[in-house]
Amino acid sequence: MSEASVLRAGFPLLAANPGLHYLDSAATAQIHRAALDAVVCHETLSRANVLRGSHRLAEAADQAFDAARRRVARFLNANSAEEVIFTSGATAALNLVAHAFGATLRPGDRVLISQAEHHSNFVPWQMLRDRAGIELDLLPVTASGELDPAALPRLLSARTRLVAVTQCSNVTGAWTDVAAIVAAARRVGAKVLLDGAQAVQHGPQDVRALGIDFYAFSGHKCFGPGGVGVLWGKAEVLAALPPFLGGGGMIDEVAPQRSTWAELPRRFEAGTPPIAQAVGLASALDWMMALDWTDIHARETRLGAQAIEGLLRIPGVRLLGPAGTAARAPIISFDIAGLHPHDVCQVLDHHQLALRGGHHCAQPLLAALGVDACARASFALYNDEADVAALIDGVAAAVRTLA
Amino acid sequence: MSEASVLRAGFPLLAANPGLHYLDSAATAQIHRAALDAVVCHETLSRANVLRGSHRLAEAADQAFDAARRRVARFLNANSAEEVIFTSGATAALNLVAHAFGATLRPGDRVLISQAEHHSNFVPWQMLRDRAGIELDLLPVTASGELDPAALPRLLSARTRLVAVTQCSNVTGAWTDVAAIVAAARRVGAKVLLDGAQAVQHGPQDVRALGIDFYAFSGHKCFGPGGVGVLWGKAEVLAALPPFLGGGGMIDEVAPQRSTWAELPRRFEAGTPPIAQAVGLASALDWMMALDWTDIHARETRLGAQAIEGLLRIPGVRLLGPAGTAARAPIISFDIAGLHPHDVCQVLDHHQLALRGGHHCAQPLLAALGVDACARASFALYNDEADVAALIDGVAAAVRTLA
Amino acid sequence: MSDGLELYQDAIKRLANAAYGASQLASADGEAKLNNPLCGDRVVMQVALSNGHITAIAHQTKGCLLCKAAASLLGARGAGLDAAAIDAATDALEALLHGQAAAPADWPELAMFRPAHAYPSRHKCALLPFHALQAAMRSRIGDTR
Amino acid sequence: MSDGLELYQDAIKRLANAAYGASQLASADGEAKLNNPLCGDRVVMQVALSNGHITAIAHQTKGCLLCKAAASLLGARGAGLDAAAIDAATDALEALLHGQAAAPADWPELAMFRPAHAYPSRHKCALLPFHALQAAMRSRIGDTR
Ligand SMILES: Cc1ncc(COP(=O)(O)O)c(C=O)c1O
Ligand SMILES: Cc1ncc(COP(=O)(O)O)c(C=O)c1O
Repeated sequence: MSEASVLRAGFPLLAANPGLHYLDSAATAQIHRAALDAVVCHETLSRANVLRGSHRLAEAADQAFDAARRRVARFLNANSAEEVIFTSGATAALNLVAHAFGATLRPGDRVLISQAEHHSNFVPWQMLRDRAGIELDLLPVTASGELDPAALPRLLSARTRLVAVTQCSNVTGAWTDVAAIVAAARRVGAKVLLDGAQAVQHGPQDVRALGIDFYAFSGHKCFGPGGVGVLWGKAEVLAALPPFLGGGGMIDEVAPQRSTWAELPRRFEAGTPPIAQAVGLASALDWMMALDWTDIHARETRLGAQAIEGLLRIPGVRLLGPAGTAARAPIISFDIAGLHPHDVCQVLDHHQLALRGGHHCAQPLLAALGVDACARASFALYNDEADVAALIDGVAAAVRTLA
Repeated sequence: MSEASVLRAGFPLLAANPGLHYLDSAATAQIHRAALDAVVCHETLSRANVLRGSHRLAEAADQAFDAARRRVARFLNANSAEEVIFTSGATAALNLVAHAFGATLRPGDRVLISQAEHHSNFVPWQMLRDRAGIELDLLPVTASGELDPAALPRLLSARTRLVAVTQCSNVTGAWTDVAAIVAAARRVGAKVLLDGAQAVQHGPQDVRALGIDFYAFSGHKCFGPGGVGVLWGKAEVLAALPPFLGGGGMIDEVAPQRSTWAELPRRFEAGTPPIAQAVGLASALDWMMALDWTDIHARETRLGAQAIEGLLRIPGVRLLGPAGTAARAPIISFDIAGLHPHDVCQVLDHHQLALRGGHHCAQPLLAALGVDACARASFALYNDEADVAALIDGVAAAVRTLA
Repeated sequence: MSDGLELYQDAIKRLANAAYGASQLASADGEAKLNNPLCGDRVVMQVALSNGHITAIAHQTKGCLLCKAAASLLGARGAGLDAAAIDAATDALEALLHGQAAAPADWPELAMFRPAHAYPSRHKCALLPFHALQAAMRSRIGDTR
Repeated sequence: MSDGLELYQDAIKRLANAAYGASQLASADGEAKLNNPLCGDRVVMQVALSNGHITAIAHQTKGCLLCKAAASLLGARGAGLDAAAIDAATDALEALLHGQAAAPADWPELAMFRPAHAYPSRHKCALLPFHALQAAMRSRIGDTR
């Protein structure tokens, strides 16, 4: 049995669908059994609201939730657990920064995002621009969809307060040269936010080594439950921000005239948090941390290379994103001359291939790449050579069916 | 077997803990098996991202999510499913209104909340006041903690744009006289938001009969999963509001200069929603809709009355909230002269009684009632006479232990 | 009907590729542009009207086969119809997509969209040109959305 | 130790009820107010200092038995101590709450808080007066939080 099929056995949906070629992990990765079991165990053994109820279920829930925070901190190599804010997802985490950090900006301050951003790291900044009178700068992409570092000097200035970019494109798989971004941002005193939504399913992260200030991701993209995500922030950066959402749990004291706010991390967690989901996410991350990522990366890269090679042999196929696999995660988006990705994906579904076609919530990037929509095959640790072979046969069949 | 024990058997945590007297449902109700099973089934059979992927899992996820919306609409007797916005919880729903409706207010406009609000329906309005320069008015409570309708004429004016109050207090259980509030608000042309967080576990709601504009609640308080909640809004009211959070799924079109927004309900659902949780919530609500609520209400009221009677027989016990049970949900908060609720709840835990002690995220209300903290016993459909008897014995024992 | 996939019959591909009406009117009495925000597909429909009946129809369609086939069908059959007839055709297409077995006698071509009823995510693709034409019939030039 | 519940031994109740130091200083050299936002409990600690050593200590405490007992203990034992001694006592209490078996020889009274180690939600209750005293030792009058 191949290593991928050993891993695959840990995913209930994949185990129940042996014929399925699931190549849509960039949209949602499948949930690992450890995460699903943790959710069920929590709900059946320790379900209670958190924040210091003194009955034993509440104690259990509190401890599980606090431990989940520590486990996430370990996955990110964060300095401390209080730097980990649980949110409902990456989008909520990014909006949190756009509001809380955004509230510290003055008209004329600038935020730099890139043309490659997912709408979730694009629209919140447009909304901030319109709300707060700041300027929004757009780092262009190269012809292969990579952030163009050559444009950095021109776009960064002393007024730039934040650079908010993706760590990995959800369309092209292109990895961002984070070190270059961080160095350039530091030269003008700007903070750096990294949208890690696509990175986390490819292994544990090290926010300290990355040298950034904020990091956002979602549980459902790293083998955990939906409904939960994380904002990590440097303690001293977070501590200087006002809260975003108001409600239970985030206060120090509420009085009719004026309220005061709790310390980190609770200041940014208004209301009952997604408790069981946080516990499930932590279990997924623990499971990930025990894997051999050198091996997995080698396999993911090999599958990506095989897919690219096979697809390019089919007449009419054009690949979006970097040539080769060195600078990309195994996310392969492609266009077929004269065919619409919805039709292509529909035929592929008929061949038990799950791909997504559309604009992938990245219309500015697609515009830059000159397409309205594309088909995307995204590989994760449970995929193997059989998936690649099926993809290539499927795309060839789609061309025949649709021509 | 009593009806309560039949119901109780459907709750995995309670079934696994036969000796437990769970009287903390106002903080978090236990999850019904139907809801938990629905989550697990969804994650193992239909997990995918929503919004029109064309592979079969994506179709299944889409259909399950759309159906969940229709099922929530039915529970609320809403006019249409597009009036149902999925959020991460009641707090998120309330903040959504404070931002989206708040963005339509001008300096000098007024919002009326009450002194009885949970912090989640208090702090967001304070933050809006400070952000937008509006005035925040506070409807006082009577000595028994009920909203004081006599103060309405004085506090409402043509500048009042919104009245945002709880349907049921999480401390006293007092039911709000919604009809009186709605009539008074309509006279000055104000919209009405009802915080239904505490109401939903006591039966299906009818937002049309209530005559309101917005309704917010959380899944974890009505036997569903955590990490999901609902904002219902009248279609024509929601349609007039700008979006709150930005991201994937809520757009019509994104361009670098200017983006446009999707129609209802997606305009208010940025990012990947809590899909499995929404499906689980819908299953909890469907299960609730099949119950005989006349029966359940009679029993809940009887248990409340017995608890009040028994507690008042213990020297030093003072009840907060309405006398009797006519105007209250079975939420019984009490103070014991000279004892701190944390100590009381700790001793009760020793007797397998799960109660919560503290300010219950309602500091303004507790201040009005003249206490810093109190103990709270909250009953739900799975509680019975044995829970009441244990509570009374437990409180008597706590008085002996702590005196 | 290669591949056992009923959806992509030759008829629908031929209709899409024929692209009847794929052009632009020099002067239109009604016009509407509709987006499918979920995929970025877009249809612009234009009509010239006389007494409420279409005298000329043109569309610019960016979309999948289903969307193009639907637009092409309207381009071929739209002339002479009024708003009520377009509404009736739209209702008939919706009914087919929701599972109704047979197309109405006056719109036999709609039957080719019926296999899409198994794929709810694709319903919008076929309906987009119909909804755009409905909107165009009701628009005055200048207030398209 | 009625009821099998080790936490509420007579000793801790007596200490809480004695409320040593529950008063207010006419003039303090250090002062701090700490909240437990999770329950609304609150401790104000005041100290008079000479050469960094406490010459007088007073507190106003709103809290549970554990909190009151801890405040009372500091009221009884605080005089004569310096910041380092308070820090050491706080560390010792934290160690007990995290499971250490025995109290240090110079703070035998801390042992009565040890049963709370089974209840993490209550640790803050016992620690609040200690943390408030630490803050008071480091404060200048006027910059309390
Ligand atoms: C009356 C009331 N409103 C709002 C809330 C907030 O709900 P959640 O914490 O689930 O967002 C609660 C629950 O704590 C409540 O009791
Ligand atoms: C790069 C990127 N950023 C942000 C997001 C938003 O994540 P979510 O929808 O889970 O909030 C996604 C996923 O769709 C993504 O791929």
